This record gives sequence, C-alpha cells and structure tokens, in this order.
Amino acid sequence: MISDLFSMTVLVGILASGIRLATPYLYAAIGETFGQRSGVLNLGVEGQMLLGAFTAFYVAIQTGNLWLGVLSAMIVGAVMGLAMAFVTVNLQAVQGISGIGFYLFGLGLSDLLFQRVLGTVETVKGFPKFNLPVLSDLPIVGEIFFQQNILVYISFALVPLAWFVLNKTTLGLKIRAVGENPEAADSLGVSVARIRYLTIILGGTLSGIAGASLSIALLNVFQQNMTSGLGFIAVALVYFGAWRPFGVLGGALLFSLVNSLQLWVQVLGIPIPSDIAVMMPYILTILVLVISVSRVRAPSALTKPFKREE
Amino acid sequence: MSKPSQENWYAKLIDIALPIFATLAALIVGAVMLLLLNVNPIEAYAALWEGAFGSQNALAETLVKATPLLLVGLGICISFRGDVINIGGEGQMIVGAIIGTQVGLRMVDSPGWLVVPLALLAGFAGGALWGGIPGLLKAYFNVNEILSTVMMNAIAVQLMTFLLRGPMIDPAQAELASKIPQTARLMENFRLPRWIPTRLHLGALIAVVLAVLVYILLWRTTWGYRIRSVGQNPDASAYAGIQVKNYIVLALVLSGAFAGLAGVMQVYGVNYRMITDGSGSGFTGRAGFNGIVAALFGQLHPLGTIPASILFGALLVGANKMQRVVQVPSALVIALNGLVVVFVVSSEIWRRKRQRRRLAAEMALQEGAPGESDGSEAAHYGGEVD
Amino acid sequence: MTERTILPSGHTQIDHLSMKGITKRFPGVVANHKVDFDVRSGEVHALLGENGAGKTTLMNVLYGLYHADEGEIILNGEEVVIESPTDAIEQGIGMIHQHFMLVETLTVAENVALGLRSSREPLTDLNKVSERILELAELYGLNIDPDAYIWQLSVGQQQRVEIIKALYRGAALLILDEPTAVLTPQEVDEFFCIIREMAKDGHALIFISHKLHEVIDISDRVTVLRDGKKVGTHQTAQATKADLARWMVGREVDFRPEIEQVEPGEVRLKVDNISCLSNRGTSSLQEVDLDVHSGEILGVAGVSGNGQRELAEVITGLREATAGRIFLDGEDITALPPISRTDRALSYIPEERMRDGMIKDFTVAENLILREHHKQPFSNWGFLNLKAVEQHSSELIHNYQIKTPSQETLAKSLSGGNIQKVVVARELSRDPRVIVASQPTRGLDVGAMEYVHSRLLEERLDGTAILLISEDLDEILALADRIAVIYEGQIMGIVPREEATPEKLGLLMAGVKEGV
Amino acid sequence: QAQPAAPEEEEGPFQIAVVMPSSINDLAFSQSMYDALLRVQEEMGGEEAMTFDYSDGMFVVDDAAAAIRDYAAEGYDLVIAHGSQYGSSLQEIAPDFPETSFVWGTTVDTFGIDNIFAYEAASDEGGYVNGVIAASLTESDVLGVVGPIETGDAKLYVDGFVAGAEATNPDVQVNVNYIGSFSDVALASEAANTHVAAGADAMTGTAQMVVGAIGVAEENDAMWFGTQSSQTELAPDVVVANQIYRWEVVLNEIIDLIGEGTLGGQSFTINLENGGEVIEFNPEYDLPEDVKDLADDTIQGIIDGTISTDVSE
Ligand SMILES: Nc1ncnc2c1ncn2[C@@H]1O[C@H](COP(=O)(O)OP(=O)(O)OP(=O)(O)O)[C@@H](O)[C@H]1O
Ligand SMILES: Nc1ncnc2c1ncn2[C@@H]1O[C@H](COP(=O)(O)OP(=O)(O)OP(=O)(O)O)[C@@H](O)[C@H]1O
Ligand SMILES: [Mg+2]
Ligand SMILES: [Mg+2]
Repeated sequence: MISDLFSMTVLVGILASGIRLATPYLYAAIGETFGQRSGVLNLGVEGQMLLGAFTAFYVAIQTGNLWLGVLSAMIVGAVMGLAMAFVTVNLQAVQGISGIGFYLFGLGLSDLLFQRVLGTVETVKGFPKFNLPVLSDLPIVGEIFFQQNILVYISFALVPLAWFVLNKTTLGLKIRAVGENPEAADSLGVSVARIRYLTIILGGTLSGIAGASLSIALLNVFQQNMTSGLGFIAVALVYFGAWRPFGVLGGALLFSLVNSLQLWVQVLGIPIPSDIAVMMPYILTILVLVISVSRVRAPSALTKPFKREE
Repeated sequence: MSKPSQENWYAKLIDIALPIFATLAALIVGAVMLLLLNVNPIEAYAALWEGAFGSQNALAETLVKATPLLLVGLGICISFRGDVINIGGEGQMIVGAIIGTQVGLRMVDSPGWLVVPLALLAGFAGGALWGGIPGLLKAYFNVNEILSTVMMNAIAVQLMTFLLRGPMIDPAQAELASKIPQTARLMENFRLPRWIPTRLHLGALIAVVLAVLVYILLWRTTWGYRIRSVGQNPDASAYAGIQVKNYIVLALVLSGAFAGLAGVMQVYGVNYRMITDGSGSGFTGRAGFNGIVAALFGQLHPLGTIPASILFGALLVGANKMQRVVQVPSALVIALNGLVVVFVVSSEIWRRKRQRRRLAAEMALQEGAPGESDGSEAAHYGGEVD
Repeated sequence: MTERTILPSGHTQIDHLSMKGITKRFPGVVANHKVDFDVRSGEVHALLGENGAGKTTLMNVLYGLYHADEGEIILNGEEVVIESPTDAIEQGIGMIHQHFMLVETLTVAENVALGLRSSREPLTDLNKVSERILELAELYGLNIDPDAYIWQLSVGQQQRVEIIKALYRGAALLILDEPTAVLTPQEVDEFFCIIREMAKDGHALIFISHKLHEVIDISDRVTVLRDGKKVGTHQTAQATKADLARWMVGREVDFRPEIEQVEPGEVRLKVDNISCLSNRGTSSLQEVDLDVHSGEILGVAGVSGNGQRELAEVITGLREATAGRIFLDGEDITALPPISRTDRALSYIPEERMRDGMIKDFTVAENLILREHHKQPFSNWGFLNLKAVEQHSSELIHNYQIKTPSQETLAKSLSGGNIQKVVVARELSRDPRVIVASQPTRGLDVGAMEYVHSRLLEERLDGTAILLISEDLDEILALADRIAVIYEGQIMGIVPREEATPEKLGLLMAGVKEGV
Repeated sequence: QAQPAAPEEEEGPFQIAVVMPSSINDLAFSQSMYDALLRVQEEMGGEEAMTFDYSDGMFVVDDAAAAIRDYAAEGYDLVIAHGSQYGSSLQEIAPDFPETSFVWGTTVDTFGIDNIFAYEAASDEGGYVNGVIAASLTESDVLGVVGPIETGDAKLYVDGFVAGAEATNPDVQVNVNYIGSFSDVALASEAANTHVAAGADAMTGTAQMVVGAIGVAEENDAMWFGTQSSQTELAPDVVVANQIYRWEVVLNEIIDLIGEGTLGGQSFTINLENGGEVIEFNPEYDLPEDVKDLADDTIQGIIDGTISTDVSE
C-alpha cells in the first residue's frame, strides 16, 4: 500500500492537487508579505478572503462575468485594506487586535450577506481549466502544472513579480526600509504612512483575489466560513518564508503538497488514523523549519505603529 | 491645590469611559445593520444589556465567559511582554484540558480536595508543555513562534478528536452507534464549587488572584524583569548576562500554562467533561484568540486585563442573548463583535493624545513659576554678539 | 523677486534661516525654552551645550522631526512651516543625525539611495549609486564599502555612512549633530576640509560637537544652550576653549587630568592568540595577544572597523573565538557565557549603547540594575527589592549627574549623552576587576567626560585592569599607560605612553610597521 | 430556579426553541432540522398553532448551554438541542426545569431523566442504499467518500455506504477520506479531486463542507450521492440520489407525547421504515430501471429486516 504512493498516478495527483491547494495561500501570503515587510501585521486576512470570496461569487452569479467577480473581490479586499490602514496607520491601533477585529467582521458580514442575499448554497460555473498551449501536452509535467485554471497561473506568476518589486524597485526599497526603520525612512522624506497604506491595501486586494480563487475558480460555491482557518495559515506561511516571496512559495507548496499527500494516504488505505493523517502538513511544516536553520529576523518595525516624536 | 486633582479625576473618568464610548459607536454602526435586517435596534440592544448584566444569572454568565479570557490573557501579558507572540492559546487550552481531564478520569477513587488541585496543576502543566514546544523551537531552532503556535493549534484539535473518539471516549458512548466524541463525565465531587444557582465557579476567583500574581511576577521578580528585558532588547539582555533562550522558553511555557489552566477550568468548572464538535473553538469558545484581544485591551497589564475580559465576556454573552431575543443570525453577532474590537482599539489614540495634552498643560503651568535656572542667570555668561 | 543663487549641489542657497522663540516640551522636561537661533549661508554655526541641553531637539524641530510647541522658523525672510522631514528636504535642509538614521538590514548603497529619485524609475540604480559613493569616499577620504550591510559595520563606519549620505544628497543647509564623535583625528581633518569647502560655496552649516577644539577650529559663530535655554551667541574667533566650557557648564573644567604613577600589578586580563570572525563572516581578529595588568589602562587605538568591536565582544563573551583563549585573573574563561564573566566582575561599556547597553523601554532605574538585578540587595529570593533599586539609582543619577526628569523615565527619552552616562554609571559602580570600555565618552559633554575619566583613573588606582578602546586619540593619549594599535584585526604594536606621539600612532593605524 | 409554568393546554401556540451547531442553510445537518420544523409548523396549522425560535451557529458548547438554559427559563414547551455535543449540558439543565421538555440528538441516551427525549438517524440505512446504487452504476469500480470526522452520524453513514457498496459488487473499492473538519470546503474539494484521480466515478460525503466536493464531482462528471438534506440543486446533472432526514417524524411524535404529559424518557430513531429517512431520486438523472428496482428492493429489504446494514461493531 505504501508503495502505491510512488505510482505515477499518485505522484501526479499529489503534485497537481498540491498546486491547486497552494493557490489561495499564495495570493493571501504574498499580500501579507508586502504588509509585513512594511511593518504591518494584518491578522484580518481571513476576513478579507471571506468577503472577497462572497463578493466574487455573488457578482459572478449575477452578471455571469467571472472577471467582474474577481475585480469586485479586489475592490472589496482593497476597501477592507483601506479601513485597516486607517485604523493602524492614522489611529495607531494595536495591529494584532485590529486585525482580529477585521477578521470577525469579515467572517460575520460575509455569512450575513450570504444568508440574506443568496439564502442557500449554490454553485457557479467558475473559471474553467485552461490548458496552456504546448506546455500542457508535455507528459506528466503538463498534467501537473499546465492544466489548471487561470487564477492558479496568476498566483504563481505573482511570486517572481513580488520578488522583483521588493528587491529591484525604488518602491520595494522604500517598503523594506519602512518595515525595518521607519524613523530612518521618514528622515529621508519617505512617507511611512503612504507606503503602509499602499502595502495594506495591496494585501487586502490580494486577499480578495485569494477568496475569489476559492469561490469562483477552485470550489465554485460559497459556504459560510468556507476558508476555515486558511487565512491564518497564510499568515503563518509568511513567517515560514521569512518574508521572502520565494520562501513563501516554498512554504505554500510544502504545506499543500503534504496536505494532498495526506489525502492520498487515506485514499490508499494506509492504516493511519485519519486525525493523525490530517496533522501531517502542520507537523511537517514545523519540522522543515527546524532542520533548515534560518537566521532571518522579522522586520524590526513589524507591529510597531510609527509616530514621529514620542 | 484642589483644582488640579479634581481635573485629574475627571480626566481619569473620561479615560475609563473611552472604550465604552467606542463600544457605543460600534453599536450604532451595528444598529444600521440591524435596521437593514428589519430589527429594532433598541430592542436588540436592550436584550444585549439584559443578557450581559440584567440579572444575577446574566452577570454570572458574563463572568463565566470572562474567566478563560482572563486566564489566557494573563499568559498573553507574560509572553507579549517577552516579545513572544503566542497565537497558540487554542491548542494550549485543549492540551491543558486533555491532561487535566485525565487526572479526574483516572483518580476516581481519590478525594476531591486532592483531585481538583492536582487536575488544575496538570492542566497548567499540559498548557506549559504545548507552549514550551514552540518556545524550545524558537529558542534553539529559530522557528518563528507565530508559525509554530498556529500549526500547533491545528495539531491539538486533531489530537483532541483522535483521543475523544478513541482512547479517551466515554465508555457509555463507545457502546452506542452515536459514538459521540466525549469523555466520561467527571465525578460530582471533582467539580469546582459553584455559586448556586448560577454557573459562576471558583475558577473566576482563582483567575483574579492569579492576575495579581502575574502582576507581581512581571514587575516585582527577577524572572519578570528578565522576561521583559529579553522582550525589549535581546542583545542588551545577552550582554547583561541573561540567558536569552531560557527566558524565551519560559515566556512561552508560562503563557501556555495559563491557557492550559483556562482549558482545564472549562472542564472542571463548566462542562464537567471534554466534548468536541471537531473544531477547536467548539471546546474553547475561541477564548484562545479572544484572550489575546482582552490582554491587548488591557494594555498587556494583568490588572487591566480583568476589566477588559469582563467587557469582552459581557459582549459575547449579551450578543448571544440578543440573537435569541430578536432572532438575528449568529453571523450578525460575530460581525458586531468585530466592529466593537476595531472601534475600541482605535479609540486608544484619543487617550494617548489626552495624556500628552495634560502633561503639556501641566508643564506650561510650571514654566510660569520661577525655576532653578532661568534666562537671567544665562545672561550673566554673555550676551548676543551680533 | 530676488534671484537666489544656485549652489553647486543644485540646491537653492539659503541666505538666512532663523528660528525664533522655539519652545519644545516633553513629559517632564522643557527641552527648548524660547530659543532663538540663526544661520547664514557661508558660515558654520556651532551649537554647544551639555548633555541634555536641548541641541538635538532644536535641530529636530528645524528638520521637521519634532513640532515646536511655540516659535517660528523664518527662511530667507519668509515664515515657513516645516511639518516633516519631507518639507525640510524640500527647503534644502539636510541632517546628519546623532542617533544614526540607518536601516540595518540594507546595504550602504541602499541606505544612500533610499528616498532619492532613481535614474531608472521605477527600478533602483544601485550600481550608479555605489559608483558615486566610491567617488565621494575617495574624494573625502572616507573609506566605505557600498555593498556592506549596515549591521556589519562598526559605529565609526556607520558614522561615515551617515556623512556620505548627507554629502550625496547635498543640501543648502546641513545640520551636523555630533558627526565627529567616533571619527579618527585624520578623518576629522578631512571632514573639516569638506565643511570649509561647503561653507565657501555658500552652504549654511550647523555643527554640534562636545569637542571644544573642534568647535573653535571649524565654526564662525557659536551658540551655547544650557537647560534648554540659550545662554548666548558669540563669534568663535573671540572665544577660548575655557570660555566655551564655562558658558556650557557654568564652572571651570579641568581637561587634562593628572595621572598618578601606579606600579602595574599581575596580569588580570590575558588575550591569548585570539582569532574570530566578523559579522560578515570574514576573518576579523587574527592571533591577537594582549595583557592588561592590574592598575593599568591599556589603550586600543585604530581606525574604526579594524576589529575593535570584535575584540570587545570576544572578551565579554558575546562573540565566539575561532581560536585562542582568554584568561581572567588566570582563569580560562574562553568557554564561559557572558553572565559568568559578568559575575567575575568584568564590566563592559559597549560602543553601540542603544543596541547593546540599554533597554530603551525600561526606566532609568531598571537600566541601572541591568547587570546586578539578580544579586543582593536588588533581589531577594527572586523578588526585586524596589527600595534598594530606587536608592541605588538615585545615588548614581546624582553622582553621574544624569539629566532625567525622574528615575521612572524611560531610557529612550534621555538625550544621547545621558544615555551614555547611564551605561557608564552602571558599569563603573559595580566594583569591577576588569573593564572593557569602548568609546566610553562618546557624545559626553566636557563635564561628563571629565567625570568619567576621573572615574576610570580611580578604578585604575584601585587596581582594576582597563582595556580602553577609543577612536579618540586625545582620550587614549590622556589616559592609557600603554597603547596597542590595531589594524585589520592584528596588533601592529604596543607603545608605552611616554613614547607615543600622534604621528607614530597614525602610521601604525594606517598599517605601516615602524622600523621596517 | 424559578420555573414559569408553561401549560400546553393554554390557547397560545406550542413554543419550540432549537439550538443548532451550524447555520440553517448549510444544506446538511442543521438545515435538515430547520426544514423539518417548517414542515411541522405547516402541518400543525401555521404560527397560530406552533412557533419556533432558533440559535444557529452555536458551535461553542458552552454558549449552547447558556442558550438552552435561557430558552428553558423563557418557558418554551420544547427545547431541541440539535447536536450530540449538547447532551452533557442538557443532563445538567433539564432537572432544573422539570416542566419543560428537552430533546437532543443524535443519540439514544436520555440519561434516565424523564424530561429528556433523544433522537438519532439510522443514517447507515440511507448510506447503504446509496452504496448499493453507486456500486451498481460505477464503471471504474472505484468509489470515493469525503467525510468530516470519523464519528457519530457521519461515520454511521459512511460505514453504511461502504457496506452497501461492498455487498453489491465484490470488485468495488471504496476509498474513504476524513478531512478532519466540518467546515474546510477547500480540503473537501481537494479530497474529491483525489478520489477522481484515484479513479472514482461516483462519490458521496456528509456534513456541510461537502459542498466543495460536489462541485468537483460535477466538473469531472462523477456521480454524487447526498445525505442529510437534498443536494440535487447544487449539481442537477450528477446527483443521483439523496438520503433526506425528515425529523418531523420524530418531532410530531414528541409533540404528541408532550400533549399527553410525557416530557421525556424515550428515544427515537428516524429510519427508512418510519419514513424519517427518505431516499429521494433526482428526477433529472437518468437512472437505469434495473438499478432503480434494486434500490427499491434494498429499501424494502432494510425495512423488512431482510437486509442488514451490518455496521454495528
Ligand atoms: N523624544 C523625547 N521624549 C522625551 N524627552 C525627550 C525626547 N527627546 C529629548 N528629550 C529630552 O529633552 C532634553 C534635551 O534633549 P536633547 O537630545 O535635545 O539634548 P542634547 O543637547 O542633544 O544632548 P546630548 O549632547 O546628550 O545629545 C533631554 O532632557 C531629553 O531627555
Ligand atoms: N575650562 C578651562 N579651565 C581652565 N583651564 C583650561 C580650560 N580649558 C582649557 N584650559 C587650559 O588650556 C590649556 C590648553 O588646553 P588643551 O591641552 O586641552 O588643548 P590643546 O591640546 O591645546 O587643544 P587641541 O586638543 O585642540 O590640540 C591647558 O593648559 C588647559 O588646562
Ligand atoms: Mg544630542
Ligand atoms: Mg586637546
């Protein structure tokens, strides 16, 4: 039975599903990476995702236009981000709690809207699989990587893009400086507030897409609390990735792959209690960090509101 | 000199009232939502108040709800002061409860005065264990504690379902087809004393006493001094000879221990057994998270966490009552909680501003009075050359 | 409308800037009280005052970092509102900050480029920036690697980065808040050349320093602050060091302490063949041998970044030695953690006081027991004895004249010099047997420096072995019995004080071995 | 505890309060009860005769206990605790309100307290029928099951399904996946994907998170078998049949008993025989006649007792 795990079908299955599972994590965690690099911890990701998921679903169902759904999810996420930015930057509220506040708000409001506007669980025709020409015909690799829906591709393309923005642009330089030493950035005329607004809104926007990727691309339904902790895992993955986009990618893939492996372990009837199998991705994610000695410190100003003059 | 002190008194009162105003502001926003749902907000909020403070029983329920928040919050005060962000309260509550419950299930022949304290200690130890693991991982393997505690929450939930539907299952349920994942009920004499006829149990009092002890720990002991110093500046602490790693572990161990205690108290004070609905929060009631909110509301001060827990407990209990009375979906209640949290933390800034303004005003007052060295003395050393 | 002169740096000249009636209050202190201050193009105006007199505060107001409670700023005859550094920069004001405004995790080039328009927006142009940094470094004799990360640099090197950053940007008015505190005399000379050049070009410069000879050397006018109030403004040419000191402190100051002859005793601290790595992972110390005797001050001179920080950290246990051994009173302590060394009466005054010496969010009292908090009388059975803590700190605050509103004030709100006093007070008050002192008087005013020097000499008389690491040659020449010169992680030679001249030391510091 | 009398003989409507773990529109466990209450209300003659209030989303056991106590104190005639995790609280509360009737499920345990009823669903029966149909229709001989947590009603259903499938087609292989959560829709969906990749052409699953799996079934044109509530709407093309809970069978009986003055002490089961469980075939789905007959025979067999679902360990 264990040897079944190494059959081609299973390996392809694990990889393909790992990549799908990683998609929402990538959107949310890359967005969170920007926020944290600029010194803002947003624990409201899950709430933003839920509202994004609902909005995308509702708009898609009403208009039949999936891209309009994605766009409205982005807007809703951005608005949540804007609110979060106002509260943490202007009002200098403790980031940890305000994030939890926004999470609860998103969790409740998305469910409330769902009950009042939709009333019942429905399905939508989401983004179809989009086989990349040529690439999707490659044996094995094609099936794993290139027969996914468009939002999956975009999420992966986001990783190098984020890396590029953070490390190669003046904006990225400002973001990194603001997250490490806002006083220094401020003294050079960099507006800490503007940078943080930007990253938090960007984070919200990406969380919105993360939600949309669930409700109109991967699952094609909306259900109350459908993210079920996914947003918090995404935040954790930012720490796993040590605030580096490629590190985050590694974490998201690891977590998702082990999760799909875990599903296969059960399907193949390998005699492990189901609860223990479900623990696997969580344990392994920690273990990988234990063996890979990383010495990266969190951005020094993370969670610290910036105010000039004490 | 009576005037300044009187002003001070006013100022303090306004400071205290500030979060209450913020809560009211959030409720006004909530009122709009209620109106959209065709619910009379006044009726709804009357129910909320009634449910939180309206009767002896309501008040007791509020305190019952506040107890785990306070306990978890105390742990949070310790760890956050040590700059260790413990998000693992949920898992630590669960593991504390599991180990504490084992004591009650195994020592059935022992007297209650022995079992109950032992069980509470076991819960304390269980939470310490579940907090200690991320602590060790952080100190010795540089594994970020936010990541590990979030992951350990999920692991604890699965561990709980595994145990409750297998090794620890209620023998009565093991016989039945329903196989409810729950342990056997605790013996009558193993339960924390209650303030009959309410559910208010001794744990609430214990939690308040512990708040005082945590205050002493943090500001009156060398352990507390070191935890805070490591939290503020590990480099300087290392140079001062403090074993930074040990205190990182200690911060998480203690933080987890208090959450573990909160968990075991839910068993010995409220539910009298462990039950799971498959989620962590079914057992913890999200106290592992809400405790963080309470502690931060309390400015990470153990004594400040007491009123903060009560406020938050009242809100949770009152909102449930509101849901029953005016029949709004639980979703609205959750969204409303979120709003209150956001509004209250946002209101903090006014308090800080007021404080600053007050200090500045005081000083402007002092400047009027002659000081030790003033301009005339300075002039003695040389005037303007230009 | 008068056309304003455009400076070579491209900024519009600031003919005259004046601050009128500036008042700035902080909880518990009035940092500036109705201060008038002005500066013109082409002049260097020095700002002088004891630690905590309000110099930095006044400059922070000018740079938009603080908002004055009262007062106005008049630029070229018009009132301006400077709300933020952005406004200040827009007006052509630049500043070198006393507490460096550097981002530790970024490289030198990135720190310099931050906030500037890139030549290829939106992309960075770090290569260009690096080139220009190297040019500037060459021009001004400030040796700096643009690709190094700030956290890998010593304070002296960071100081140079801070200077380069300001020069790179150029400014019509440049504020220099203690830019020379950790530079070597040669570097100071070169730096002053730059400043004179700038003044000649029409820049306006404000210069803060506690080194009176520097003030006399470079400034045209000097304004003295005391307790937040202006004491007076003078033409520097007409003032002597003694005048300046008197204006600042309000009494006479003794610059050259008498050094009593002490017969050095047994070896207290022995550094035996020590090697270690730098923060960059490259080889730092190489087979360093040093003996410090009881009753002796061994000075370590050298250009910042040649292994001084590593030497101090290896001895105190904060850095691992890759080879060699360290002995304290004959006991091998190479493998002992910092606390065991502390408990063996080793005191340490670190060069990075904010990072290694202070807990910014602790109160002054709490900081003063950082090393001894676990011992009698501060701790009984693990409980802190608040009475003893309070008594101890009020004693030290008095003895070292630490200017603080109260002992409950958070350390981070003290002035730079007073923070240094807290560290020094703590380390010297614990009856040490060996002291490792890195830049112990960095940023201290003359009075405080005098006190610290006399305390170090007292310790020496008591038989303490003192390793004095300083970039201030004057200080080393004034205090040390023997002077070891360090260059690229190696000891170039050890010179007895009688034989030491600045020239001789200068050659060694530049890596030239004598007599070869 | 003060106990306001709530005599049923009074002309006021019969008042029911219900506490449920998930929301009333979860297309699963909680909705099955909510829908049943609506039907009971209609049968009894609308709001004049019966009213009910609910607290949904009561996943916190402790909050549910407070709600139950509060409802009892408010004088409701019948308080339903719709979730097996609530039993312990009932055991404590019921004795304080001897004139209120309480009922909980799913279980058979009334704790020997005479104002507590209990109910359960023989979900294995419908599971068995679904398994028989799935095993007859499968071409790949691989079936997939997406379960939440291996316990209670869910486990019973899954075991029934496996037994039914294996009894019908010895070659069939049933892959079972418990995802460890009632709410993780994404993981449920990926579990379904895993089943498809493993060759399954028919799937089932239970609890509210399976909505994620149904979409996958539809996308891959795999058959789906529902339980608890009707899931046909979600994927009309692939849903073959649903086991539907009709709790009104139990509720009606309990309401009658309360009318007669019996407030508890009995337990009830909904099953195929008493009509508490109904197999609803999707009219849109083109079910072959022989399979339909086999399904009907199986239902009849279970009712008659000639077929045993064989899940009791
Ligand atoms: N952010 C702040 N918060 C509170 N108090 C402050 C703050 N900044 C400065 N002060 C106080 O204002 C006074 C003046 O400080 P300032 O830094 O201007 O002194 P300074 O003249 O620059 O001294 P030094 O030579 O030591 O650098 C000090 O008493 C200091 O404690
Ligand atoms: N405040 C003062 N009170 C009394 N005497 C002073 C004072 N300041 C300086 N002197 C005396 O003036 C003389 C010159 O001082 P010092 O040796 O410190 O300066 P220097 O070495 O000439 O200057 P530099 O360090 O710039 O080369 C000394 O004899 C010193 O004692
Ligand atoms: Mg200063
Ligand atoms: Mg001199």
